[in-house]
Amino acid sequence: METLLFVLFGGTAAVGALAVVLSQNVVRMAFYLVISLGSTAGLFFMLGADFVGATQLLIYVGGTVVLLIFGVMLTASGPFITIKTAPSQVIIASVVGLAFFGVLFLTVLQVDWNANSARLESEYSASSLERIGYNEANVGNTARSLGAAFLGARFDEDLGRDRKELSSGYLLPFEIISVHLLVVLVGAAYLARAKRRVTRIEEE
Amino acid sequence: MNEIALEGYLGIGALLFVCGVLCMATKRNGIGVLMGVELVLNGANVNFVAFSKFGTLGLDGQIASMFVIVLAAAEAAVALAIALNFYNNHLTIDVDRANELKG
Amino acid sequence: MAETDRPTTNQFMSVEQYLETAESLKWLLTVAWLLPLLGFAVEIFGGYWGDRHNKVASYLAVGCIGTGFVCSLIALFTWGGATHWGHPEEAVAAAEHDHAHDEGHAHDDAHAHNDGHEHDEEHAHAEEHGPEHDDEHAHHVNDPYSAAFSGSYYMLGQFGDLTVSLDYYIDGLTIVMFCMVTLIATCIHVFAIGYMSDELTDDYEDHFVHLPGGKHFHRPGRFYRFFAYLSLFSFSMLGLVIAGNIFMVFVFWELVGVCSYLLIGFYVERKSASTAANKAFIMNRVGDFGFLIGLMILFTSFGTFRFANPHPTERAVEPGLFQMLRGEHGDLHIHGEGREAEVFLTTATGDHDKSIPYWLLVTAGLGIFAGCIGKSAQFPLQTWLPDAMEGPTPVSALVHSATMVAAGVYLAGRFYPMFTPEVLLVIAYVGCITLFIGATIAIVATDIKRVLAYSTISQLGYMMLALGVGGWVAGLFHLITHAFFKSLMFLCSGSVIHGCHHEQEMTRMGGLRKKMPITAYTMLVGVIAISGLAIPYLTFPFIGNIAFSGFYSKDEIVATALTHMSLNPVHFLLFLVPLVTAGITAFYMFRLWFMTFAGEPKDEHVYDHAHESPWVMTAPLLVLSFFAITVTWGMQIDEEGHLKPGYLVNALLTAEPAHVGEGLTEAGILGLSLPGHHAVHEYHATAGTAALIAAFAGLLISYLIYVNRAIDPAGIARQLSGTYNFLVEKWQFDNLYDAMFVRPVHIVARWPQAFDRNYLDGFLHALCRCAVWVSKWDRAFDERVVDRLVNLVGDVTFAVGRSLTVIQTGRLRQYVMFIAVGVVALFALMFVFMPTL
Amino acid sequence: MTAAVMATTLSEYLQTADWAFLPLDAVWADAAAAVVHITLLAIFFGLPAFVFIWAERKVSGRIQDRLGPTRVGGKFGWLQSLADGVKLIQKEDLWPKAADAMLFRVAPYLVVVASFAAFLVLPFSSDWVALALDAGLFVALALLSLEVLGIILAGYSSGSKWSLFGGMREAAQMVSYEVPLGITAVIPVAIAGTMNLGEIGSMQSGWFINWFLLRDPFTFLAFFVFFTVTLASNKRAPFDLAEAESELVGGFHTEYSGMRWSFFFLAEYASMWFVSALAAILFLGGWWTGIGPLDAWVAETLGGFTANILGFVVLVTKASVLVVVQIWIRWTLPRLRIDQVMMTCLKYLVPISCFLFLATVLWSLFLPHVACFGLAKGMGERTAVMAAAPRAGDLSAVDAPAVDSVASFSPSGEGRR
Repeated sequence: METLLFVLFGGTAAVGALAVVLSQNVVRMAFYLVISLGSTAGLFFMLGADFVGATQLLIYVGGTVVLLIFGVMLTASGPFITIKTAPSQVIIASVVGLAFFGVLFLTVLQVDWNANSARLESEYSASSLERIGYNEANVGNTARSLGAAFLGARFDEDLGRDRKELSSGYLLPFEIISVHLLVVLVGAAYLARAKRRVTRIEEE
Repeated sequence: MNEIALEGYLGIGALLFVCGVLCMATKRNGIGVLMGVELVLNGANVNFVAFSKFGTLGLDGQIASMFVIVLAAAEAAVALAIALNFYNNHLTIDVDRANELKG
Repeated sequence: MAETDRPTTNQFMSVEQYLETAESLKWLLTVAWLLPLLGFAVEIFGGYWGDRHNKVASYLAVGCIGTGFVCSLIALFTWGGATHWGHPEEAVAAAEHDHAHDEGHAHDDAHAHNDGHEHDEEHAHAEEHGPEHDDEHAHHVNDPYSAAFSGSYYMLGQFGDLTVSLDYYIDGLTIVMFCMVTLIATCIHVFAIGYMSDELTDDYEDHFVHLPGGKHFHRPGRFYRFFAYLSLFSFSMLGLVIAGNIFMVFVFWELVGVCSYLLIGFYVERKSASTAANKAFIMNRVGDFGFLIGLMILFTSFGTFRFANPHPTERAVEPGLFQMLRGEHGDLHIHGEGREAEVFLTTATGDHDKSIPYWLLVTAGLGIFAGCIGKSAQFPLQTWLPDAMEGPTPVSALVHSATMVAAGVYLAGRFYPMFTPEVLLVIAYVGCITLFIGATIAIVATDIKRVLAYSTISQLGYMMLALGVGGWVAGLFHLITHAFFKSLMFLCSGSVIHGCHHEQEMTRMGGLRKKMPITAYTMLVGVIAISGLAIPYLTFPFIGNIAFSGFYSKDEIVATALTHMSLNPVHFLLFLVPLVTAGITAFYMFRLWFMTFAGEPKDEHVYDHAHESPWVMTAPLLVLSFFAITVTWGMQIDEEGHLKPGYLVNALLTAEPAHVGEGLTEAGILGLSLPGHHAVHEYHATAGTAALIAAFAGLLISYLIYVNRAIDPAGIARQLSGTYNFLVEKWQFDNLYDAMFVRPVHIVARWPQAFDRNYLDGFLHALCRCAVWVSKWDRAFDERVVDRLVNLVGDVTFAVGRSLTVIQTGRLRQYVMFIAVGVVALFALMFVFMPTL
Repeated sequence: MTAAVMATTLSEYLQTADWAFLPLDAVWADAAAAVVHITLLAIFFGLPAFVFIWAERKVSGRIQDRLGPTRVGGKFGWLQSLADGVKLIQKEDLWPKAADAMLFRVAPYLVVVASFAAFLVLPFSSDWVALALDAGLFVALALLSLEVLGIILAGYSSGSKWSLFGGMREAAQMVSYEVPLGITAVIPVAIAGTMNLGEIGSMQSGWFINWFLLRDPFTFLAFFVFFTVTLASNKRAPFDLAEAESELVGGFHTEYSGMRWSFFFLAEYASMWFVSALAAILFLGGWWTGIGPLDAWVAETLGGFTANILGFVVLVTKASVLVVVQIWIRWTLPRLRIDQVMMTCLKYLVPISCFLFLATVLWSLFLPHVACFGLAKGMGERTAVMAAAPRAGDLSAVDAPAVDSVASFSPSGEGRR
């Protein structure tokens, strides 16, 4: 069952991504991107990260891609303008891309991940598998733990042990990001504002 | 039934990543380049979340991916604003035309 | 006695009360000390770009120092309330009255305590106050926390054993000095508002600076600057007084020197003023050299700079200099004889594990005293003081009464426990010589301020003499009284100079008392006070004798000197010279007054333009004259000729070092005997009478010469022309120093100059030519080889960069591709070269 | 493993029960459970559309003083939608030459899928929910926001400027209105301390005074803001600029016809019902009748299943009333201009919702025991009812310690176990 789902989501994501690369039409690219990202969200759900998946859907698919399509609409001179890439570049890119993917995939296959994680756990003596909150994360209800972590309390690490003090979470990055978003908001509004021509009053 | 191990997710992540890079490298449309960036970030995200489950990252992986998503949205907004500005100045969105800085 | 109803609930000070008093005293005096600094900062930084017609700076300065005086006064009363005004016997009486049953106990306990633990460190902190040595002061010394409060403000740093910190040491002397300094400084500040008012201009014409073309020098007024300096001066002096360690004393000592330099050279454009400032500064450095030597010796041997234990209520943590050197009775622990003699020191452990050779102690004392010589213008460094008259008159008043010269005497008094009898003898002789030199020169001086300056030298000699012959209280007592009447007289002379439009020659004055009556009669008060005239043996209730302050202090000094002579007949000069000089003092002081204020005007021009000074100048005169009369309030000489100490003396007595009161017999290598209180009392009547007679004689002669004109002064000068010229030339000191130091240095300097000119310069010129020649070659090398190489490198770089621009297409996608290729290449390399991964 | 994606309870039952051909293998059990759930959801998804398309015509008819459909299916024409559907299926599937054929065909499916997927997390009663996610509300909003993609693609791919304008308007409007929608939806979340829709609903049991609507004046206002915003996000009048007939012919669906066109309407009415149900759950007490003893009595005497049915009926009623109100508004208010739409959102709704959010939080901080209109909280003795009401353990089968810890953080943490 899980394999089935993985093949479904993973395959869709991969095919979507490839389609994004191969497609020449920007709007179709956006559509394939939606497919790919949505499938990735499905992968996230499978990985027990339901909140991340939902965020992916809401922000990425619902927000960012809409924004991109919006941008396409605002910048395209005609409805189906495609800017073609030179064939030589396509060939070079495909060769390099294949090599790149091969390298990455080789790496993925070559590394003994279990041994690595075992080594890490023995080094840091914090077995992630024994963490209470962590195992619960598989169930898929990570919203509370994530929210608490953003607010500076790590239930997944702190509970179930005899620790008296909470380990620090991500409150500061969270706040920084919020300020960052505000800055982005203002900056984007400034950059994209309509340029008004100054009319000279004295000439009238 | 075979459990899908870490390698599968990492493979998907790698594929997304490479596709993103290729997208960035081949698309002449500025917005296509942006989409490539999104794909790259997404590939990284898949790795984060996969490690959060199979590796030692725990919740940290999910938190990192959350930050990535949020910052990607911010980046997209700014990049789009830049693209609009570029379009206002050049009446095209072809990134090859943005070569004023060539040596 | 003015005060009759003293609170009867006073007891011996408890530890809590002591701490409370210490805290309040500390803060009061600290405020009084730091306020002038604040004033200085504001004036110096806020003044110059302000309005030069504005008097704000002066008001600020007066406000600061006036508030300081109020604080000091409160401190005085706080201290007086806690220590019963140095009348411990009355406090004891009060305590006995209240605790009639405990009386025996308290007394016995106190005794037993002292006797039983004589060497216990518990009592180390009380040592300099001394145990009972005199019946009259038997009681207050029983109290371990009687009158001295010491502690530390802030530690500046610690370098190995050396601790440099800001300490304070507050006893009766400190507080009395504070009150005196702040009061006099306040008066002088107020006076200066009037005196310096012609500086309130943008265009001040200095009539004493002659430019070529017969013009005078013009400059903006410096009202602000003057008051800023005055504030700094006050701050430095107060810091010196409150200082709790000898290092801090040294720092403020130098600061006082700097301030005096700035103020004496206030009219910096006048050559005489700048020279005088330099002279004062440099001569002080000579003394300070000795001071530094003494400081080093003390630190090397004692390991501390502090006067006393900074935590007096705790068990002797780290004893100060005095506590280490002197035992509980103020005795030295001397072992050995002659050159091998050593003085053992009491350390924190209570053991005598440190020691200092006796001769080294003498050297240290002499070194410290060398500093005092410089600062207090003692023989042989006295010549700077008359020249210091170049400063504005308020400065002279301040320098001569409360601050600069007082610092030397104060230090000698403060450091008294460290002085061995040998040093004291040196002090006495130096003082003796100084007082005679000063007085004799004053006879022939005609500049009104110089007369006063020489009189200051002379009076300082008196103080040093008093300290030297064992009259600790007498010396410091005279310091206080002298400060009042000398500042009064200086301000009066300032008033005269101001009224006569900067005429300072007495020969051109005369009859001014009609024109400026307040100045004249306040001056008369000062003259009488310094001369020591009085009508003793005529006692009135509340007032005491009809006598001004100077009488009592001079009486004390002469009496002590007489006692000293009786104990050490060899040193008879130490009595005779001051006695004779007392007469001379009266003579030249009255000469001054008669020449200035009495008789007929000698210069019509000056007389016509003379006018009384404004109130802002005369009011301080009145205040000071009041204090010149009454500062000794409460003293009187009873029918037997015994002197009953007043409040001031009692206050000073509480701070008196332990070993002074009972005197010494056959002490030191020279076998010198110093008079104790008891001994001095025996000679009061005799000495007083002798001094009085001498003073009246001086007055009479002066009257005969300058009023009655029975004797022609010019005739005397002609007859004794050699002596007269000798005196006019100030005993040839300046010429002597010129011949001894300045000229030889000039001569010696000429040789190196010639060497310099003839040999060194030639060599250097040759060297330069050589260098120029070499550098020409170097330049050629540089241009042909180095530059070309550098250019080559640059060109190559440029060419490579130019060729590389092909790669930089500005195309985003290409860059991405480069990155991707680069990553792949890196991975490939990794796979190839790191196969074990 | 698949718990996050699949409903577990039914599948477990199928694996453990012992009758007929049961127990099943895990795979088949999962598949069977999925099929059952999907079928149920599809019914819940399609039925409202059918009913409300009919209702729309009837209501509009009444408002315009007409009768509306009267013939098909008897007296009220209640089978009109079915007839329409049959007609539309029969129509030829065609697309314009200028259109991007692939996107043109895919867009309606995207809309329907997004709308349908949102039903996954909607609890129909206290125990009836396909996915009891902790982030339920969040997922629901996320899935709803996908709908707009399909519409934009549809507008763009039609190759018609009317469609393009419609799509662009939709994009601008949706992106803007998601902000106040999110903020007003967060208000009940902040009160409840959870995003789990089941838990949010459970907290409003007992008397109607426990509904979040009546909690304090600000939630009262927040409900209306939420309702307004959902109107806009469903592009319902007066915010239906994307399909403004008077300007854009048919907006984004100008070029569509037949089954594909009907998919848009299916999705629209389904999401209308969905957001109404969401509003009911967030503010109007969800599946509780508002009469505490009645719920308790039903649960005690008739059992949990009956109680669930009652809850389902109550929720459907509440949501339907809201949908009717939406229809009512559509035929009452005139359409706004696009700039007015944007201004309404950015200048009014966003600040208002921010203010309401702040005020609600502050109310929770400073007046935690004062309900709206001066009524004391706990009047409905919610805790007693909740103790009595059987609540399936799996509803919040989450990490117990974490929940307890978080409970102390939430403003009204007493509502949970």
